[in-house]
Amino acid sequence: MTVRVQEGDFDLATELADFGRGAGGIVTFTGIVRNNDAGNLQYMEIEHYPAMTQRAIEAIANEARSRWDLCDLLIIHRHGRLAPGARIMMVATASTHRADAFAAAEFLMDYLKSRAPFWKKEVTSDSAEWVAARETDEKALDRW
Amino acid sequence: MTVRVQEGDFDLATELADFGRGAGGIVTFTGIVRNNDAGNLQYMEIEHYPAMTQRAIEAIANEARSRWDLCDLLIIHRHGRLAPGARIMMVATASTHRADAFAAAEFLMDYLKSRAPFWKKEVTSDSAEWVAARETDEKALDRW
Amino acid sequence: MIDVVYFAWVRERIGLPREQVETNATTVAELIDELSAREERYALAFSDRGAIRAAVDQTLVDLDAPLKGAREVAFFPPMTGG
Amino acid sequence: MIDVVYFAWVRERIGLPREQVETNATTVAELIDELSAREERYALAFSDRGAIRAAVDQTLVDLDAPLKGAREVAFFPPMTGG
Repeated sequence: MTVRVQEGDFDLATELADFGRGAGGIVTFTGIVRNNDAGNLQYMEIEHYPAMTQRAIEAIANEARSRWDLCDLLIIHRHGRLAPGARIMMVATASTHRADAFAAAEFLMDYLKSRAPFWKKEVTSDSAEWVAARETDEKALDRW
Repeated sequence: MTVRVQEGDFDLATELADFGRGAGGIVTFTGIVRNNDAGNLQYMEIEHYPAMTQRAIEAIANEARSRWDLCDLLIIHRHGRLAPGARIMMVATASTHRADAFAAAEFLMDYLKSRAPFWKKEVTSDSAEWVAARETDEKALDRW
Repeated sequence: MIDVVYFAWVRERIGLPREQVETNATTVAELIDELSAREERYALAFSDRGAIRAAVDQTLVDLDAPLKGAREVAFFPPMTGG
Repeated sequence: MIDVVYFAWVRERIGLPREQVETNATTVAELIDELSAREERYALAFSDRGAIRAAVDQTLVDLDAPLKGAREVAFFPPMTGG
């Protein structure tokens, strides 16, 4: 199991080179900074709570491992300034059963969204606004 | 949209290099040949119906595009002899909404399992057996 | 004349991958009946109809699908891709 | 003495990322009450309790959680990672 919080970019191929040996299937999710509707996003500033972040993500990861039959699990989340098109984070899950790999990856995403201490600020050419949490993100947790 | 049926291996990083520009999230599933319980699998032989395969997969892909909001979609499926640990196939979906990317990837997998003309034969040191379709694979289609 | 193609264990039991068949069958099921009446190996291959899938001109169909105008009919077991 | 840390717009409204606080509060909510009574900027930051999340010693807690033994309390808006 790998959990990393970092400022720098990551490379999917490098991260997956030794990932999930013996598994029958690997699911990955990669989150990418989208431009806003106005198309004037300069960057997304991602703040986090360094003393807590790693521990919070590991707790989420352990919960996923207890619920599903996983051979391997990887979570990387970046912080700092990220331009449109940049990778923000990724999760990968490996299992002998594809349903487990899919469910665990979705679970990790839902929990990382609402339970890991990250906050996004959208900085455009003429404003800087904290991204509001969406009610649907909180509701997404109810299904687990 | 890319759909490819091929004998040769593929590389996730190469396939994803230009995939899903403008998307907020990318989901991938990679299927890998697992050894059997006895640990004596020599290879999996994957037969397909060349005149039909590409068309059948494209129909599944188009169904996914009509059901979810996807920026991009990729399906690669191999045939021929594949040793334990080899990649069999992959799907990738890109969307502005992660739920769409996840749902479409699972839908594609469920349909590729039961509706694309591939058949697996498990060749071990002392037998060669066609893999039986599982009832659960057929039932998995009911949820869509 | 119609092209009939076989895959996986259907192909192995019948012992050939493809053949041309002269038939008056009007549905896929009737074609199976005709083939099964030919020889033991066909009867064996088609003995469990529930385990037989068919495609007409490269499109999956039910066994009661009509054959009118068909150029190629394929028979195979349930698919196991992915 | 307890370390109190702030993130995102809670940090911006209060105007500092971290401070040491002398408190007799027995719960997180009581600590919010004390801080809000101090100055307008605290009152503003904590005006919508439903939008405030808290962690005690780096573990998420409800606002009615006890403070006994706590070394670090964090206040922040709902998280928006992923």
